[in-house]
Amino acid sequence: MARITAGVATSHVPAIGAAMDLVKTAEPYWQPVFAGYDWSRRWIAQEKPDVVILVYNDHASAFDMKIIPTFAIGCGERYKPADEGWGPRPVPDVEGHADLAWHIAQSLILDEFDMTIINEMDVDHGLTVPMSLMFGQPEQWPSKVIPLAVNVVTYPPPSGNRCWLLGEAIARAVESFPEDLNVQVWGTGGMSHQLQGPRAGLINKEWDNRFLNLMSDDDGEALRAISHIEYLRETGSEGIEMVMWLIMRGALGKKVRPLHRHYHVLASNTAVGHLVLEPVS
Amino acid sequence: MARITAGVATSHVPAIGAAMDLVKTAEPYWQPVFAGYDWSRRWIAQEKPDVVILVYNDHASAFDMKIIPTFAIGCGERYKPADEGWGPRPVPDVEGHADLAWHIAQSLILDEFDMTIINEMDVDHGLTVPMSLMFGQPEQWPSKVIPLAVNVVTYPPPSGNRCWLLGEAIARAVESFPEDLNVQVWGTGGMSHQLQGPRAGLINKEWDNRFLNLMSDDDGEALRAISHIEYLRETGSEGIEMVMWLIMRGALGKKVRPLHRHYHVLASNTAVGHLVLEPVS
Amino acid sequence: MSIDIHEYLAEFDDIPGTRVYTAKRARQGYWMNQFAMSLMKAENRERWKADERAYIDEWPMSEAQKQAILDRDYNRCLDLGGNIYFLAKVFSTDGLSFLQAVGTMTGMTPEDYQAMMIAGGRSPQGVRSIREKR
Amino acid sequence: MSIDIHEYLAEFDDIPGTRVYTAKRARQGYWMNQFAMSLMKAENRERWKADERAYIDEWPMSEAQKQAILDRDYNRCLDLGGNIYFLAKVFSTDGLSFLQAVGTMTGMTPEDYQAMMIAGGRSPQGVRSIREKR
Ligand SMILES: [Fe+3]
Ligand SMILES: [Fe+3]
Repeated sequence: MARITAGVATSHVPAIGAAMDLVKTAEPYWQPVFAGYDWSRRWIAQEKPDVVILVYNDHASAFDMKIIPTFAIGCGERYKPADEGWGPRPVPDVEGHADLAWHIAQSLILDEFDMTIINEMDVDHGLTVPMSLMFGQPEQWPSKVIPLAVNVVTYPPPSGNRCWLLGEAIARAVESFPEDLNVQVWGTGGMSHQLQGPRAGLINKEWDNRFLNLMSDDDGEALRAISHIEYLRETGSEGIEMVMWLIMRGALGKKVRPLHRHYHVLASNTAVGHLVLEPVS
Repeated sequence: MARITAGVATSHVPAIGAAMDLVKTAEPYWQPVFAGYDWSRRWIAQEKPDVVILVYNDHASAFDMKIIPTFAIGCGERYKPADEGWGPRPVPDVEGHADLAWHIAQSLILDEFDMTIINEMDVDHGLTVPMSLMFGQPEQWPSKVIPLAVNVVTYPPPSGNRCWLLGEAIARAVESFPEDLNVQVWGTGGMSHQLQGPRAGLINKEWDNRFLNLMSDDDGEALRAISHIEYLRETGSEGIEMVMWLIMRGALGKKVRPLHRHYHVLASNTAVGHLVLEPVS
Repeated sequence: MSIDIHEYLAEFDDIPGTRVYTAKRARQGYWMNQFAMSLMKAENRERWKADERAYIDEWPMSEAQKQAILDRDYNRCLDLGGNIYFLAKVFSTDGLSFLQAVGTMTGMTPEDYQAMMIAGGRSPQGVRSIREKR
Repeated sequence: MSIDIHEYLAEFDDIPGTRVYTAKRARQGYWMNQFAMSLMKAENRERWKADERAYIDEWPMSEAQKQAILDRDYNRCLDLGGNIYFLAKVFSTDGLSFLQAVGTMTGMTPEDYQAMMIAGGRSPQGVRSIREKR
């Protein structure tokens, strides 16, 4: 039986990927960003998850304005890094886990989630930067990945509550997969940042840290109730990405144990947040 | 305020479109198929709906295997008839109603339906054959259309219950649109038919008529509970399309008044069913 | 809701003479279906008609899948992961209607199939469930 | 749930210096965003760099939208329906980072914006709500 063994939350700032690709991680600006992932890299080297369900958003890479899926699950065999305007990132292709992905997709649809199934797409920094942060720069990614792309670009994105419920449904789906697999769920994006308009550059440490507290706590109710307008006002226009963390949190169940926490202002325009959580049954 | 004034259910058999396009409707084989729509054409000419929310399924025309949305709503300005292998049908382009469509799409997502928004696509016989049946062969379609494409090709399709709930949510969304619009909801596809394998040609009059009774009745519970396997066993592998009728039925509310009913075996491989229903508030 | 997906899928194998297009079939037939879909473009239909073998060889399909398509053996196509709405692009390109193409899968002659359909179609009696013989 | 969509959308206009990418903007900026997206292909980037005006004239955009892009006036682009993740393809093609491009929208000099960010970013104090002045 497949098991969800841990949840990871992390920012997915493109500049973090560029810093790694261009070997700048030891520079004073970048060093404290990456220092917070040292523990996590050691941890995940021991954990060796077979599959990561990687919740992220596409940043106008795989999906243009022709088609905007709210929840899209990648059921393909492999995904190439997208060319976001400066050529694809020099990282390995991402290997899918089509058996588990299709199982989850089918289960979610029966569970009344209106999933869009994707068989071919390129994956952008939203997916590859978390991989680089957690796994470093291997020749080949050590885990298979099920991409779960959430629309947080065109309004409205799904509610925080809906994201949480999707996480719960993913947990039920994983549990009913017969093969013995160590599965992690990652929620990516955030934390506070605004990439547009005169208010660009907004950072809200207090709010972000309250959110990290709530994520590490056993009471999800307060998280589920955060409205889109609150994310927008308090965390900048791109802080809305944090709804994706709730999919991961919902998948872990009621009680969690925080294993690791990292918060750093900032990378590029963004407050970097990172959590490793364990479900407590 | 926009109002849902009626619901229409109809089969969308491609051969019906071909019979109209090739001027065969008066032939003895086709005459009884079309006779059942005479009343409906007179009725709709008086009703003059501003917008039809047209629930149908794409038959591997707009969507290939790369992407399979469960619920896709067309928010574009216009749609061309698809080339399904014998050239596009000689019917007018379909004009969208982008204002209402985006309003519904936004409302549904806030209402926790995981919609896929579509801005460009071609529409196949699933959408154009019902238009032809209801409106005949005008130079221009007299109503605007919001295409709502449901996956019923790759398993699992959405449950009947989920379709019903979507219909209810569409009704709430239409009611909150400020412009005064006469809106109809059409559910298409079915009735019993199987287009594949040694069991092809299956027709189940008794089951179809029971379904027509339930659709015309005030108790939706029995409809919502019909499982996919029941559709498959009783109505053939393509009878599953009838889940789309439930979106229309859910949108009409608890009580309905049947205005017109037509059932004819058969057109091509398919039992033709057709209903016109009015909501009773 | 808590439908067991395994039970849900298992029931599909209990329907006589029917292949439900599940994930398993969708994955097996992926390129066969994508190939078929390509025939929605007039220029591809021309190339296909001019040299079927050359055109189909451009697609990463198994030899069995290619042969089933070239033979217009639609039951075999279904067995190898084809879906009827995708395959429809192949028989539409041949100028066949759904009625003509669908009949070829039943083991009946075209005349017998047409006659059965005009007489009201195939009864569900006895073809609902293999296990329950009803 | 019964969130009123009109109230939901109206609140977005109460955030200082921020354009939320709603349906209204998505519709207005449709082709500007699709144009920007086309720069994900290396061959399109080459054509764009060789003759920006000729390339942009291939797209059904308003003259104001074209000019805003040619001027790299990203606030104006946002006003005309652009979305920052689409527009990112334009500034990435120019070799600008998000940090550099984003700063141009704030009315600050690049040095001042960078300095503000290194000092911990812009405080939310006073820029949460126009109406409530908080
Ligand atoms: Fe992001
Ligand atoms: Fe159909």
